[in-house]
Amino acid sequence: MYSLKREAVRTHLYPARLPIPVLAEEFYKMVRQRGRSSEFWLVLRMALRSNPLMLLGMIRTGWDLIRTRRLNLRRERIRDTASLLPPAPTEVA
Amino acid sequence: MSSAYGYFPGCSLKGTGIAYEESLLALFHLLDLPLAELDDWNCCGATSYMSIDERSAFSLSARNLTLAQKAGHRDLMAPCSACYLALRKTQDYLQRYPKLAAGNGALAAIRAVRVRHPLEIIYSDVGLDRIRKKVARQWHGGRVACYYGCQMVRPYGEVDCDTDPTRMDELLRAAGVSTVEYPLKTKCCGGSLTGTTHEVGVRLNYILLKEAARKGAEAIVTVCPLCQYNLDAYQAEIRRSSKDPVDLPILYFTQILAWVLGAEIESLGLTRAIAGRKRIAQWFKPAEREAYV
Amino acid sequence: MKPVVAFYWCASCGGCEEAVLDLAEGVLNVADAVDIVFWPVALDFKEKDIEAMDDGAIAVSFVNGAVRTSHQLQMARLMRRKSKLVVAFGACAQLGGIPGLANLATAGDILREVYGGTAPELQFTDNGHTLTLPKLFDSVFPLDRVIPVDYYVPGCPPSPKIVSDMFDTLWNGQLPEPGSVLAPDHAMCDECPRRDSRPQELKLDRFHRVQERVIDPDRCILAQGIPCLGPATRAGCGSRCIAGNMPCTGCFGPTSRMRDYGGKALCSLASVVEGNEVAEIDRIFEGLVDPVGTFYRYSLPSSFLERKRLE
Amino acid sequence: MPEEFEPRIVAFFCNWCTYLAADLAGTSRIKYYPNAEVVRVMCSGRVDVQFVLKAFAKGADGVLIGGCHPGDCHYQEGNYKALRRYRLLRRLLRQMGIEDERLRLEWISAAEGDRVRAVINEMVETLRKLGPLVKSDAARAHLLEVA
Amino acid sequence: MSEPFGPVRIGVYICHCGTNIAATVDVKALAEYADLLPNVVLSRDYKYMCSDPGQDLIRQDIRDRQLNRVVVASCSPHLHEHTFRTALKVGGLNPFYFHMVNIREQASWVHESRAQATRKAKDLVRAAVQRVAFHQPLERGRVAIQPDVLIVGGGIAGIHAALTLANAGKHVFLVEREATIGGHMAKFDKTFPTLDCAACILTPKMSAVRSHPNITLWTYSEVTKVDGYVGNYKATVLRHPRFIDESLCSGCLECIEACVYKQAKVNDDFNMGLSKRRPIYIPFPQAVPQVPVVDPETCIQFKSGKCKTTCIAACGDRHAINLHMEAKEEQIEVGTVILATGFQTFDARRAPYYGYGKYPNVYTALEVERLVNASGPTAGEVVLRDGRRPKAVGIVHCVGSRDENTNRWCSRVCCMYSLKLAHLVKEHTGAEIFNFYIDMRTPGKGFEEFYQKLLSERVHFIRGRVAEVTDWALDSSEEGNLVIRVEDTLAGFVRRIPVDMVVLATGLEPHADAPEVRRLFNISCASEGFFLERHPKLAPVNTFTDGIFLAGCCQGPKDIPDTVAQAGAAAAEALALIDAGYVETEPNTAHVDEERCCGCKTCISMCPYHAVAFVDEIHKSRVNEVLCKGCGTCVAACPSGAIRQNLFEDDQIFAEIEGVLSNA
Repeated sequence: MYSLKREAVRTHLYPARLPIPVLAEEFYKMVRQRGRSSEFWLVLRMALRSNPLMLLGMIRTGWDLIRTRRLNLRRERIRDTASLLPPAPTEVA
Repeated sequence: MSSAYGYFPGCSLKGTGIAYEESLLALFHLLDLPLAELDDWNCCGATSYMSIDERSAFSLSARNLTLAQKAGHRDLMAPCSACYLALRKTQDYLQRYPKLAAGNGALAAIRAVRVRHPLEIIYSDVGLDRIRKKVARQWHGGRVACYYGCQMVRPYGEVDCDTDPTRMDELLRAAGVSTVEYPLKTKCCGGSLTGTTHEVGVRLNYILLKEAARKGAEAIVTVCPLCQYNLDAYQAEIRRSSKDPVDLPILYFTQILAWVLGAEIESLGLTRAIAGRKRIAQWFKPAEREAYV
Repeated sequence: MKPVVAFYWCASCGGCEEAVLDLAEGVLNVADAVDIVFWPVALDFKEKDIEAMDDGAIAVSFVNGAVRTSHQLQMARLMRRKSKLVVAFGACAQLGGIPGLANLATAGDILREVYGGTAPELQFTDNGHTLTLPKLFDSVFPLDRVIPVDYYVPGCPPSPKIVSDMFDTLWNGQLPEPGSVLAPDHAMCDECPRRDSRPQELKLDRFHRVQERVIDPDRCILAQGIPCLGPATRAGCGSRCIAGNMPCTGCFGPTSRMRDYGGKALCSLASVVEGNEVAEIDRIFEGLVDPVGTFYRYSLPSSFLERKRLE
Repeated sequence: MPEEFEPRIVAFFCNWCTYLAADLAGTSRIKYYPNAEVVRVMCSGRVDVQFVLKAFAKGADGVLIGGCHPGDCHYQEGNYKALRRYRLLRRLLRQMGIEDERLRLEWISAAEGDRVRAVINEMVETLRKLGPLVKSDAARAHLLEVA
Repeated sequence: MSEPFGPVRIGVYICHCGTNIAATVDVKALAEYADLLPNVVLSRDYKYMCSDPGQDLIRQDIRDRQLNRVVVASCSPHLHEHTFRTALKVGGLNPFYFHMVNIREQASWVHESRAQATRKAKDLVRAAVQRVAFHQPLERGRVAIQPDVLIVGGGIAGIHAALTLANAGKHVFLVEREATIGGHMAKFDKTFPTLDCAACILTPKMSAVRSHPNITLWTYSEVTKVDGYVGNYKATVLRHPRFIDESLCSGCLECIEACVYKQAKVNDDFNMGLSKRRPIYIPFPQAVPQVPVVDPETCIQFKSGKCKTTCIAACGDRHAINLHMEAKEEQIEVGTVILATGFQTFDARRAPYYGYGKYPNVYTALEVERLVNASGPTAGEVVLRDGRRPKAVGIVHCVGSRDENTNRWCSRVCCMYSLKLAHLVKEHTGAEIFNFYIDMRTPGKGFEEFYQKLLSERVHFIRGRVAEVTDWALDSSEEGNLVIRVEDTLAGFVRRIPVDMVVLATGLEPHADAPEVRRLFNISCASEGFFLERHPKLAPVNTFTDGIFLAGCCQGPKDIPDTVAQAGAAAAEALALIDAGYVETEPNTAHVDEERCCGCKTCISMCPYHAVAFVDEIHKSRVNEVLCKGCGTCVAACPSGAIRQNLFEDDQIFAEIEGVLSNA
């Protein structure tokens, strides 16, 4: 199943600005660079890249989260980001 | 070898799911189960990462497993269903296809560490009897629907039966909480769909909420930050679109258990709920007016 | 004229030489009957005297002891050349015998054990004289492993009866089939004075070593939990050990229907123990401290495996 | 040891369980290593310790004995006799410098065709690691040096 | 070696088995190789050695080339050893101058590399050639066959086999665990595809069993012990007390009416718990024997001892009721045994996603069989537990069949009985019927036609494995209904079908205690747990234990026609043995070389059959060749090698070992 999805993402086999692959890509970047995902920034980036208007729809939820102190604005990262990179294919036995 | 359970919070428990972490820590403290958060843990990669680059997705989780093994943990606990599955799946795949593990020396760690979910830890390592004995507060709240979601039970069925899980019900009943038969207990909450293809995601949650209400549940109890968030965050929107007066508290099983076992109410993050706040306020009464059993 | 005979000993303890003398006055009849041309232990003949003889000049050579050194090998071949008949005399010549247990080690191990680091030099020259030591083989061999053998006389040592019977057969009787063992071909249990005391349904739940208990002199020794190889060992010894209240350790070797004495004996003994669980079975066999020493005490070099595996 | 070493295994299979399991493996076309060659006996209780020693002496790198599961022996108890002999023989072989892995006793029922594959393949792989029973030609030659 | 007929002359025959062997083993090379082996005078390869021409080859060569030993390299000796031995015999050679090499099951079918398979085949043939040189001529012994037959299980299989044998004049002991014979079939209403009523065809056979002079019927009984061997089995039958004397009871059933329980309180197993019975009861009206049973678990007299025992009063001077009756054991001697122990249905609780036990209106097929049955709990009314009449019924196929998580095999009968139930339920209720199937399997006479008939009756067929049965209603239309969620693989989308009754077509599986029964009779089970037949095609009712035969579902799922056919076959096999009067035994027995025996008695404790005895007069052991089953354990145990086993002589086995390894 993932192979299909990956293939689809790789070959952009989906309607322009479809948020799902965008989310995946943004998530991938973020985690690859920082080792952790930060929900707020992730959603923000996704929305900006796919369809900024969707942010309007999110205002209410966003407010609820702030109200209940569940929105973490910090951009999390781990110390040892170097160790995130997978072994180079050459190392594969 | 450390006696403490390795604790892998996952990103959500530091954000929208913070109440889960709070109540989880409180509960484990009450049951004197030592926890040690994994130092410098990284994101599990969830499903999205998998859909870009499988190999590095595995190496992400492999890193966490390796950390756990270096820290000398026999068990690595992941409260978030997505994290649990990502870690467990990595373990499974790397054992089945050792080539994947090449280079990051993960195989040893893979074998050494057991990936576990708190629900199963409390069910197996603590057990129903000890829960019954430790009950400190009588539950005056309403009947609840136990919602297990999909990732925790499938495909591995190690936390609980993959088709008909019952352990959360058993634990809550042991704690004096009455639960309803909930046919949708292992259906999907939509995951990230609420953020991407919003309508689909919200519809799924509407179905879950409505059926719970129809079965006479006055709250839904969850085991996963994302399930909790999805069910919790969009009820107002659902009320508007469906004209259905849904307003169900969406709790973590750790919140109810910890309360029944006598935890400080403040420590349970109950005020972080979006929906059903009134009910929550009624059910979880402050300490002085408590009837001890 | 009297038949010419020779006695020679390879790797042996000398007990077999004694066995001949054990004939008591019988030995005199032997001495009268034959003309002994070579008997290092008793008479002063030299190797060169034999070499000087024509091939086949000796009617019978009685060789006891196993073959362990290059010199013994050379002598065995010499005796073969000079003799019409060669008799492997005693357990060592027939099966390898007690010295054969050295096959659990190598020559190197043994020299290290005995001389510490400094193995003796094989050649040593001192003002013109050169002394040569024979080479010590890594393994001990039964006689028939190095030369063809006509007859075997079992026992450690052969019993007087067996020996006198041997002389009768060789001089008076007509010769049996070459390669045969000059002893009865059934197991010694048959002759055992205690045979009737063996229970029909024998089941052993532990083993003892002889020094561990007082053996009831009237009961089957195996039934008392002490490994007795009587059931597997060729008869003819006159059950002297049993008479001495000691178990049979198998010096008379296999019957004609066994191919690996120790293997067969083990197979049989293991069949009569109790226990269907691995743990219990192992517990019982702990009593058999030294399986090789128990089942191959006299026959390791003539077993299928011949010796401990060489690295 | 050389890469191309292929162990030789002599397998004594009882007629009623393990031999039938091998037949089942055949009819199910289950593929396994061709290193084991089967000698059929009626019961694992017929396997004389001499047979095993003979096989090792003649160049087998491993010996496999297959019988019915405990309690299932077609002759009621033969497999227990086999088990007792096996346990003692193992200790003797150790003294003779032969590793435990080279002699295996396995219970394989007529229904366990796949177990035949599993056991034989596993044993072959173990023996490949262990190498040949007679380590070097030197060792082989030694016994012949005098003969 | 010394030889009665001069030197050893071996003929080697390599079978191609069509391509089964030839495809993977180089048969030509193998034959050429064999030709060069010592004592081999000729070596041939042939397409099918087991065929007549193949066997003729052997016969001619024995005559023309004076062969005195034969080796055939083909399939498993379990398949054709007998065939080839017979060929030798016809060819005028003692049949035991033969050895068979298995290069199919042990080479061509299990190895991929042609080179390796051929190499192995060579080793095996070489071993056989060396072995056969040591073979000796042997005579088969004969064992008389006791003509009585024991049949275990009184379902349709046991009943049919019993009647067949009894009509042939043989005496049959029919042992049934339940209180009545009839088995599962007695619970059915109609049978597919002909829809004739099960009772009408079964009950006459049942009463025939009861009244037949040659049949001893023991219901409520179990076989607890079996000794002996083909022709001479000794069995112990435990007869549980039914507390009513069968010889005195007239079957008036007044005792049941008289029971102090005014209305029945106990779950009626025969009706799958859909109705109640009294502590004293008869399983169903046509039960055989027509004798009630008292269930001590629930009878007041047994529990408190304070019952008015109105039943005894009702029985009056017949005195058939004896509440002090005790279990008793019967010892019987029979020559052959037919196992017809049947099956159990899959426990639907093991598939929780189908809601059995959770939703009252989810039924198993067997329960519905009782519902539609005129003599069932509802007198044939198909009503739900709440008394409603179903308007829409879903039948879920393959519950506990063709499923990795439960049972992997196809239970063979479910498709057809589902069709039958669909038809009957529609007939009784006029409800909409939905069949949910993976594949429709209707291989049988008139089966496909029956399927077509159902299609024309507008029964719905939805192709797809049902995901779950739930009471989760998506909208008001589904309220109060059960919803069947399924992917319609023909329409290509997921459907939700609201119904008010669900029928689970539960599969067939071996009895939970099949392993014990198997041990009792010393036979094997196949991997799924059904009893293992000697050969799936050539000996489907035989087992590997001579004189023990299989009939019906204990050997594997099958429908009534197949069961009856197999029961007949089993009866015929038994008859063949009985009428022959004797069997020839394998001569692979052990014997003591008394010259050599030293009387150490080691062998005595080796033999579980007491075939080896110690003769005090001569102080030697002796083997009773009739009792000896030929395992050879005593041979291996004899310390001085005085015991030998025919066909498995030390010489032969050592030769084989050396042969296998002699190129090592």
